[in-house]
Amino acid sequence: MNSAEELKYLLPASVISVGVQTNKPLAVIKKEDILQVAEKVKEMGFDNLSVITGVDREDRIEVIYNFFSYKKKQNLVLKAILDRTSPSIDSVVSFWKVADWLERETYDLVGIKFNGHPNLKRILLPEGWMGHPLRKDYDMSIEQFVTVGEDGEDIVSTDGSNLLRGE
Amino acid sequence: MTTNAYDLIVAILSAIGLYDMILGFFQDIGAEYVLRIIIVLVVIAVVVVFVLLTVMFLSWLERKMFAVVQARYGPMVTGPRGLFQPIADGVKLLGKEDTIPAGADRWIFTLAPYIVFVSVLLVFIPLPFGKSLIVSDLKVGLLYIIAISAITPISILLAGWASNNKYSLIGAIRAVAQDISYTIPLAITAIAVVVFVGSLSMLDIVNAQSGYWFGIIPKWFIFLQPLGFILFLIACIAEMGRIPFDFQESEQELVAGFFTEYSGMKFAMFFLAEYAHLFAVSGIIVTIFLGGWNGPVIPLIPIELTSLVYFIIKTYAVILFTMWLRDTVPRVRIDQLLNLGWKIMIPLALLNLLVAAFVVTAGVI
Amino acid sequence: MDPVTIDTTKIRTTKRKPETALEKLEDTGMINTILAAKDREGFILLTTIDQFINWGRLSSLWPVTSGLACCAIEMMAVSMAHHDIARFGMEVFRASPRQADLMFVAGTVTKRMAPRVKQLYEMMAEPKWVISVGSCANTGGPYHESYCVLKGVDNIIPVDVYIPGCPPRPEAWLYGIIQLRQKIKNEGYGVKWGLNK
Amino acid sequence: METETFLLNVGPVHPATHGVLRFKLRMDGETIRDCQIVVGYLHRGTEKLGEMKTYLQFIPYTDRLDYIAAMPNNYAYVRAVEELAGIEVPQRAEYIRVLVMELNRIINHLVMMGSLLLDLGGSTMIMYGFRERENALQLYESLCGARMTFNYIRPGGVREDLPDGFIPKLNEFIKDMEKRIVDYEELVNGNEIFLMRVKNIGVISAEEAINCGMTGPSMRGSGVDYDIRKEEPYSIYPDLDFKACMRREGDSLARYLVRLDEIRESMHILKQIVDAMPAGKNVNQKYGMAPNTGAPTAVTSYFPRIFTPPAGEVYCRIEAPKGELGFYVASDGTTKPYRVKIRSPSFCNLVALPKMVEGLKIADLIAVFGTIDIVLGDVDR
Repeated sequence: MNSAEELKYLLPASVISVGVQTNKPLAVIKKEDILQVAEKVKEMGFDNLSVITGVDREDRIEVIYNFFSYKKKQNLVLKAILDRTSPSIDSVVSFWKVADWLERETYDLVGIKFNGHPNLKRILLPEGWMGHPLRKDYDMSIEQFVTVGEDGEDIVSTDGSNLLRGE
Repeated sequence: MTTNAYDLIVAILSAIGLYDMILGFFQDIGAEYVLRIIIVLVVIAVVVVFVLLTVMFLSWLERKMFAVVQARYGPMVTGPRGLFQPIADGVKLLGKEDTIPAGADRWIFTLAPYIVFVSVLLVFIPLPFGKSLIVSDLKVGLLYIIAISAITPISILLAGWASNNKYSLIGAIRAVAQDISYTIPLAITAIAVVVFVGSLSMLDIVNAQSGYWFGIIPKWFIFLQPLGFILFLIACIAEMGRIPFDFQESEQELVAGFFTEYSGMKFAMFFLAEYAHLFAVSGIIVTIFLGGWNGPVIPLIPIELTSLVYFIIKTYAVILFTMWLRDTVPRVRIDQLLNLGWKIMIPLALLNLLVAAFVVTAGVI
Repeated sequence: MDPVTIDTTKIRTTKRKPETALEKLEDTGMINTILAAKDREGFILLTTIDQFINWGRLSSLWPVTSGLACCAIEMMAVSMAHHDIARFGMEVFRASPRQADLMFVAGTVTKRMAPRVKQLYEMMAEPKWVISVGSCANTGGPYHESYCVLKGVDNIIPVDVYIPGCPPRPEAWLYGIIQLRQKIKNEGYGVKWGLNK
Repeated sequence: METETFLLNVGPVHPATHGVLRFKLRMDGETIRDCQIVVGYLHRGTEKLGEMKTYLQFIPYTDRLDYIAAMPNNYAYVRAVEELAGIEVPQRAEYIRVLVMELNRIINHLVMMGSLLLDLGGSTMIMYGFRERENALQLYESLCGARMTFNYIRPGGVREDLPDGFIPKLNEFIKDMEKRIVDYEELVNGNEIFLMRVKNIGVISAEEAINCGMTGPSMRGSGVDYDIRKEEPYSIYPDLDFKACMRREGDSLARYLVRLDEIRESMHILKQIVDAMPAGKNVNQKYGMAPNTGAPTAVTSYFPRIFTPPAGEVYCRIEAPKGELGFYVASDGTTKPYRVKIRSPSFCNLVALPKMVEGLKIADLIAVFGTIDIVLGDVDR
């Protein structure tokens, strides 16, 4: 029994299906039960949250968690499916601290809201950036510019005249 | 018998038979004091030019030494082996825009670098470069040097405060904390030497170190007070603010420390002051502990010349040591430095003084 | 207005009244005594001062410590033992832009970094030069299509020398530095006033 | 005593931030009360570019993530693609790949050691580190023509076979390094001031390190005996004899020493590879390039012009010099990846930093930050 099946056995109501992500056990879970699942996963010994990935599948948004257990040397992949218009899922920061930045990054680039995150702000792009670049419908033709305000924080605008050199 | 540079100039002029003529001319117009002023000005000019040339050479030497330790060549293109590099730096810095930050205190900002430089130059007054080669042999020479050195942190604080920059201010506060905690062991160790000599005059200190024990060991205070020498050396390096104690300008923490906002000629002043300070302090270490200008007397060559050579050689030995130190060790932390200063150096310096006083009182030497 | 026909023979023969100081000197014939060598036609005093100041400037280019991306590693490599820009007196990397003369824009200038790069440039004291290093700083390079990369640092600050490469080899850096030295050599007040060519 | 705290902004252009990172520090005099890290000044949109380029075109972009050690980036991405498309790799190619990756590990650790010492004020070590790095780069140059951004590892193998005289030069390099590493120990490890600065600074426990997502040498400095090369072996690592270097103290010194030991281990691995290098093709016939004859004609590539791995997704991770480097690649059966996600070690290692430096002096921030060993290209991507 691999770790995904074990999870399915422990939480039959939360796990929708079990599969593989190219030789790593994968469990598709209900997005409402993420906290419950996270608690169970942590109990199972998965102490390392490797990465959180958000994928825009055009009709839905997938969020994928890759776990690893240093004790058992096992992998586990969780996948939750969110609706595309307002993707949101509960934050797992309380279980894994690294999720703090990983979730912020996913929010920044894919636009998934993590409820209960202590500081859900953009991390790689400046605050105020329009759109989430890794969405498939992100408009690359809009040029956005960043200037620095009095307090040293970034100000985003589509007008680069303050920044660009005049002739 | 000449005692200082003024007398030496008079003696030289007399020897070639010009002095009486010049003196006569000035006596005729009833302005003898003008001649004295002129001679003093000549002495000052010679010292300042000598110091500035040394400073330029030192900045080249440091870069070259740095390069040699790091398996590089260092400056090569500007002049033979890059020897004109300091001149190029000077020309460039002279022509550079002099920025004053918007929130700065303009007067203090402008004043601070000059105070630093002048206070360093003043240290050279009682420093004997050689026999008779001394601007003025003050009776309180050592005290004077310690007192003048204490001006530097004040001007650094001025610079840091006036810059209106947090890095500058932190650097300045560090410099003050460092200087206060290291001037004390510095002074106490110096007193231990004064106990032996019985005088604060630099000339007396040098004269006390002439001669040999058992015919071979020179009577330098480094052999009498090895602990005192080490303490004095560490305290001096800390006072100069060089690695491993360069907190005031530690680049990786505070960008450029107290002179972060300075550019052009004002920055050059700090730059010059740093190397002038290095030279002055090395000279003081040599004078107090390494026998000053004392050395074997060579017949036929005037002692004024040989003593100057001995002094320069010894001073450069100390300078090269501090440069070598800079190349090889990292920087300590500010609280570790203060711990070292207050908890180790000061008790040891007091112990050193106690032993010195005991030895002198008991009349062993 | 009617087109003006120019009688070239007339222009050649007519002697204009001397106006500038240089022309007056030429008129009196004194110019030959104080002119510099023929290949450097100019006012000898200004030429000499210019040459001296430019020599000082080009011999002590202190770069500001600012690496942006990949090229910054090659910037370190250039200043290290093998390539050693210290030979030009350039190893004095100043962390404070006030004391620096030269900025290497070494790496990708992102939209977010662009205002900071501009600010850094503005903080530097005149005279100052900029070398744009690597494809990213020159044009955007491999990241030209990216949504958050500035397409060339010359959009925001004037650039003196461009060094291509991704990242440029240290030899290319050295060549770029030599080009900049050449450029500085031909600057000066004399040039500005039209006295030196 | 109550004192007023003030905000100190370090970066994005600052000598100690190794690039364009920014710390917002709340300072109480010299003591850090709160540290906030602002990243993203080098965000270049690599992941979006991954969706816009074909599988082969994206390999050069991976070079520019961790630009100090680019080979492992190449490898991690290529391996993800290989797993996705089920491409076989010849044994010789795997040996060459591990060879270049371990060489890169040495380079990375040399640069890290040098910049740590530079940040602490000792500027000589970095010169020595870069001197040896330059020798290694010459090896790379003979291999693929590039110094830093190699674009060398390709699906199915490596771009070109080892050139003539590579192995003797490598042996020379290893022999030289063995002597040099003793010098480094003498210069650095025995230095009292260095020990004063890094001992018991920035201590982090094993549990905390794991929870904060630390990986690689930084985590092994805290006493977690875990190395992906050992525990989840890939490539030819199962055949090699090496050990995961580990220290228990969890302070800056431990993290530094782990890296010093790793240089030794990597040299040990290199020696084994040199001895056991098999003959054969350097690339899977279907995907390789025609041997370069030196003629100035275009190089013929056998790589399929339309390369479409089957639809699916894969997360592949390796032990890069800085920690766990993972590539998530999703394919929808077209010529371009549907989604590329990079799990970069530097990004995750930074999460723990604010906790590690709280209550320390500003000078310690640099001592701790230097031993975490990040590269901004890897953090911001």
